[in-house]
Amino acid sequence: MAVDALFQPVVLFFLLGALAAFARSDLAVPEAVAKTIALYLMMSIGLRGGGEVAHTGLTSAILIAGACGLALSFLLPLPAFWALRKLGKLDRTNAAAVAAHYGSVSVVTFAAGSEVLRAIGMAPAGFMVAVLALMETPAILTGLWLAKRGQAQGDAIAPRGGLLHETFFNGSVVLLVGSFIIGVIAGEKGFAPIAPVFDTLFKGMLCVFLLDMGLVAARRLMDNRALNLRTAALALSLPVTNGTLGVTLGLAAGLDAGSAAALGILAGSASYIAVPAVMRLALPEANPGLYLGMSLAVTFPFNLTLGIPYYAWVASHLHGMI
Amino acid sequence: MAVDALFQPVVLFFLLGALAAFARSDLAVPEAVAKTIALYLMMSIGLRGGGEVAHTGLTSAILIAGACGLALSFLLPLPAFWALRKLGKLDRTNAAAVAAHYGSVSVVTFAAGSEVLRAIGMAPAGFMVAVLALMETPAILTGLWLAKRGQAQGDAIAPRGGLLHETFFNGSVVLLVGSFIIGVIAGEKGFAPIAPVFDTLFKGMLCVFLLDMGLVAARRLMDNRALNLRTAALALSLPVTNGTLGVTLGLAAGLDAGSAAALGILAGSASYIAVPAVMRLALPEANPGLYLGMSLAVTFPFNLTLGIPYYAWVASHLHGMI
Amino acid sequence: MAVDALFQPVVLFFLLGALAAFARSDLAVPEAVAKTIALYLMMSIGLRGGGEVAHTGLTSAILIAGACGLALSFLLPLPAFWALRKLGKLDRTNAAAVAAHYGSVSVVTFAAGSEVLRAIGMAPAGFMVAVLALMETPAILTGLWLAKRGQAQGDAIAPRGGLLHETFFNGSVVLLVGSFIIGVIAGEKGFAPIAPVFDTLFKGMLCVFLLDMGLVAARRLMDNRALNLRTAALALSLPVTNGTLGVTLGLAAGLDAGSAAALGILAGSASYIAVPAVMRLALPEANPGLYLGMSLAVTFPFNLTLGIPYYAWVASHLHGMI
Amino acid sequence: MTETIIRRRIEVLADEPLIPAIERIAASAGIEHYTLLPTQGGMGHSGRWRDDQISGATAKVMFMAVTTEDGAERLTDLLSPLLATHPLMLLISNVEVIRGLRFD
Amino acid sequence: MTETIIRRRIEVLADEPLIPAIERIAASAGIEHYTLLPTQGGMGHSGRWRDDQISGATAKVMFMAVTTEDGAERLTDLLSPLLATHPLMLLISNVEVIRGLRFD
Amino acid sequence: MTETIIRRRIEVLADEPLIPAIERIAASAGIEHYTLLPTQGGMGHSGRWRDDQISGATAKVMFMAVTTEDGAERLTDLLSPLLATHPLMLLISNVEVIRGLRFD
Ligand SMILES: Nc1ncnc2c1ncn2[C@@H]1O[C@H](COP(=O)(O)O)[C@@H](O)[C@H]1O
Ligand SMILES: Nc1ncnc2c1ncn2[C@@H]1O[C@H](COP(=O)(O)O)[C@@H](O)[C@H]1O
Ligand SMILES: Nc1ncnc2c1ncn2[C@@H]1O[C@H](COP(=O)(O)O)[C@@H](O)[C@H]1O
Ligand code: NA
Ligand code: NA
Ligand code: NA
Repeated sequence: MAVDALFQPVVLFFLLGALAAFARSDLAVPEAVAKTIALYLMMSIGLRGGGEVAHTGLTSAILIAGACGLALSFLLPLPAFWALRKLGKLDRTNAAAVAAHYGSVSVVTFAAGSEVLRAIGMAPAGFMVAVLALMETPAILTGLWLAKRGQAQGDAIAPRGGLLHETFFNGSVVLLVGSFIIGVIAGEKGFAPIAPVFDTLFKGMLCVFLLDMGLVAARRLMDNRALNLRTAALALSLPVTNGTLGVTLGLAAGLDAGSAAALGILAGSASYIAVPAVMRLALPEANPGLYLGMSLAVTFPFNLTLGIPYYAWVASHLHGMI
Repeated sequence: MAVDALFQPVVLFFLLGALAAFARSDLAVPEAVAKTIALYLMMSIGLRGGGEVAHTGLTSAILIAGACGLALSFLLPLPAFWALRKLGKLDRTNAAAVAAHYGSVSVVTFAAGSEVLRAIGMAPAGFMVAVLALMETPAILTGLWLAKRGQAQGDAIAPRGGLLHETFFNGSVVLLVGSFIIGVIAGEKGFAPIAPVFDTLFKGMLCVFLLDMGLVAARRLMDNRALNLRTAALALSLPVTNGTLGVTLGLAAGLDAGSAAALGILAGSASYIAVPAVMRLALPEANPGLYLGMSLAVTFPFNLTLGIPYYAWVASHLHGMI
Repeated sequence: MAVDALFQPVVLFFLLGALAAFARSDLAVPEAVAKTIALYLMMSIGLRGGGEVAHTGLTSAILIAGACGLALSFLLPLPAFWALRKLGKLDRTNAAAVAAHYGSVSVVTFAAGSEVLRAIGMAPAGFMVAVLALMETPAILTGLWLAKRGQAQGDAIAPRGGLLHETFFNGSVVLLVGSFIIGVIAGEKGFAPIAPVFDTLFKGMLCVFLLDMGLVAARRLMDNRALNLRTAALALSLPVTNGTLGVTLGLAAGLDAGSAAALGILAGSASYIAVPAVMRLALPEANPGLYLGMSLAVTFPFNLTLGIPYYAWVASHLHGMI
Repeated sequence: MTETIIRRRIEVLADEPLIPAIERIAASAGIEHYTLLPTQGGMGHSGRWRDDQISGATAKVMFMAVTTEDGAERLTDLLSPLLATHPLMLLISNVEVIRGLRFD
Repeated sequence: MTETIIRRRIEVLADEPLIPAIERIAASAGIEHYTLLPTQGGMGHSGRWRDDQISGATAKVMFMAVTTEDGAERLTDLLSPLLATHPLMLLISNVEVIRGLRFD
Repeated sequence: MTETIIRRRIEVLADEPLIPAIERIAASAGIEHYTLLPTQGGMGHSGRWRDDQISGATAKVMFMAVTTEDGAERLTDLLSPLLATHPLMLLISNVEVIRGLRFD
């Protein structure tokens, strides 16, 4: 199963990109296109999730999953912060910034994970997209609270509308939530004519995107001056512990094995789009080389290759036991 | 019907983009991609229209519709110019520039309108694409004539090939006309292998484009210093009067209700791609904030949400009466 | 047959682009998108070729075709170099740089050629993609050897990893070979979910790309100061002789008519992506206006319109005779 | 011969998300007009960066304004405390503009 | 030590559709060589603009040429009447180039 | 009033594939920090070029570094022999930076 997951074209294109970057090839996906594919993936995930929720209606399972997701996103930064301070030897600001990334989620990890789960017959429920959207922002709030405790406020360069505004109206949050709502409104009938773009093309587009992710992650790893053994080890152990916690909580709350695995993937994944954008504004002293190095260059590749199969394995084995 | 039209995903994505911009979200579609989708839409519209004309051949209805379109594009700038001078209090140059925009057409409004008409069983004839192409340029000629009457000629910065050259070889005109001709030459058999791109993906691509249009239109509205109450009111009343005139003329000339509605959409729409590009060269003293503010930030959203259903409603009610 | 090939939408869009550029229209495809489509075409060609090889397995025909391709790529620069020196009156460096382009191959010419061959019932074998990949680099080695014979080495600006590294890890080489391998690994089952992107959309994407190629080639021709009658004539005669040689060799080696025609297309085509990128580094004194002018602005349009049908004609007539 | 006068060109390289704040600070220094220029990559104390739009967070933009000696000084005074803590680069140079056009 | 000489750097910010005309005017001032640089947005008397390619009409490009004192004066003289009526910004500054390379 | 000091701004316009080599040469001149700026097209002795990414070979990038007088001289000395044979343009000018920040 894990091996099958590794030989999916999406994963292979990620590895191709990473190998090309390590070999110092000049291969590059133009950034404007890579960004557009990221937007496309969010639109597609949102629309399809919304469509499924329109189909099933608001069930208690949705509310439970949503509550689990919110709790995870709010609370996961706390133990992460502790570990980053004590084991990672990071200062308060950097530890808080990194902790926020690990409490939040990665949309592309979720997308790739859902495809894998579907392929092995553990398709997660459609409403997990809503959980994904719910989990993007709470961790940012916890992270900012951790960073600012007992610190003088008032930065000349702080965003005018306040950080909360930046957090909730971050482009990727708006697009994911908006597409989800459009998916709910449009329903199956409204989605049908746009399905050729937002459904049929999804996996192929993911291949192009992951080729670029491989290039970007590997180049970032090579350029990086911020990672050391301690932080790299944390970038591997945080997803494992968070993911295991997510799966366990999901199963304990009564979710099906596929949805619990998806919750584990969300908990184990680390943001590299929404959270860095806010952190650059909110905590400019924090080192982007560190938080993007950890989330994008270490945790993302780990989750894509080993993490996802592991969370699925945990979910399928714990299911029935809990 | 009008309500149904408003809940199409294409319209909802436009609204999402506009809301994101008003909320000062950092959501943005990279411009290189937005421009490519605009090119794609023109290729697709041209090819499909050409294919339909290849199918039906050159009928008298085509000639009549073409004559109506030409007449509208040449003449609509005249009353518009008068209104912009008298009611809008604009100087000659700005009034002429804006009038040219309203005599010309918006390709995306036509595209969205055609989808709506098709959805409500009033599909316009395929040759309306040829009418669209015919209507792009004559208004520019009228506008330039209005601006230059009695003025000294010879601008050091004027394009070498002359303004007529810029008008007829504007990129969007060339691409639309060229794709139409390719569609005619290729016929159904030639179109089949490229239909997955130029037909199947059309509505989904329109969603991405309209998301960007929402962002661009709303940001332009917020940045705008050129619009005032008078000009904004004209940006709402010009499409209504021009559109009603277009529908009426179409029905009077014997077009079917769908094609007459499409002629109304064309007459009521205002250019924001081809005409501004020419005006920037031909009338550099005219204020782009004004003409793009009116056509892109006011008239386009109006047409997309209320105008199109209104023109369809007029066409279906007047049909049979005339 | 040749006429049919000329009226394919892909060719028509190329002509449209060229006409627009010659008419000094401002039509332009954003470069970021054009580059991405080039990457897409390589991914798609690689994946599909790899998939077919996974299906048929490693046959003796593959080994023979590969050997022919390698031989052609290594050796074709030699007579080309002689002709460019004697007939083209080029200095050693420029002659060597141009010769390398003509020994190597054009991925898009191959793609367009394969579509034409398929359309006329002469579909080449899937493994010809592997031959394409094999033929990209050897000509560069021959070209560099021709240029550097008896010259002082050691350029301050030379790439650190050495020129061989740049040659083999050139982005387009890596992507084509990598996608081919992914295609082999994924097989039919793995390819199915991404086929909507990498198979169904192929011809339509090729249309958009060729529109841009028409613009780029024609603008390059107009801006060019490096081409003269001699070099332009060579840019027409080199593909014809190389292509005829390729077809003949392919048939003599026992390939089917379609694959021999494809070998002719490869031999007759000239690189304008991989080789220029290496030459810019390896032979900075060579004139890019010359080698890109010849390969992109003369040979590519020739092959697309007349060359491909000619190679197909030769293959179908010689087949059985040899 | 067209007469020219000397003005100051201020350039500020900053992370894209900080640009609205820079615009605001410039306005508070009386500098209303500016031009934004794209960048592609670079290397500084904090390492190598590339215009990597996936996480747009590390893309940088060059803010450029032509202003008077006084305007430049006001903006420099407002920005210089930030230069120590924030990832900004500030450059000032002389530039000639045509006398009679407004650059203040 | 490589010897350098002083030349003039002229920069003209203009709407993209006007660039061919600027190139033509520069050529008529004897300036054949130039570089075009992209821009991303800005703010001027006519308000805020962004590189909005949908209607490419308002995108701007920076035309930059290094030339002699005389060349710069000729181009300034040709452009300055246009600056009042057209949306252009013209900047001139000194720049050193390596003696012996052609910059005239 | 914030105190400024004068440094040298070196700009090198080079073909994109040559940029890693330029970075290396700059480092060997002791210049570690730089910024890369995109370009869009231009005209020189070798004719007109456009940012044509299909064959990325002819796209150009502007390498820009702010450094000391000495650093600038070292880099100029290293690059000037290449200027004759390679398609490079090198410009040097003065720029003021804030005293106390590192630009060496
Ligand atoms: N001396 C310099 N010359 C040119 N660009 C610089 C210089 N120092 C810093 N930069 C730019 O400013 C960015 C941030 O610098 P730093 O804060 O030192 O990492 C770098 O990545 C470069 O793009
Ligand atoms: N003082 C200035 N500094 C920098 N850029 C300017 C300045 N004034 C004008 N610009 C640029 O030139 C454009 C046109 O200026 P304007 O004609 O004043 O609207 C503006 O949008 C800016 O991008
Ligand atoms: N005098 C100049 N002013 C501005 N840019 C120049 C100048 N000379 C050369 N360039 C740029 O440098 C490139 C290469 O120059 P060349 O080697 O002369 O072809 C040109 O295409 C221009 O983009
Ligand atoms: Na997480
Ligand atoms: Na109209
Ligand atoms: Na060849």
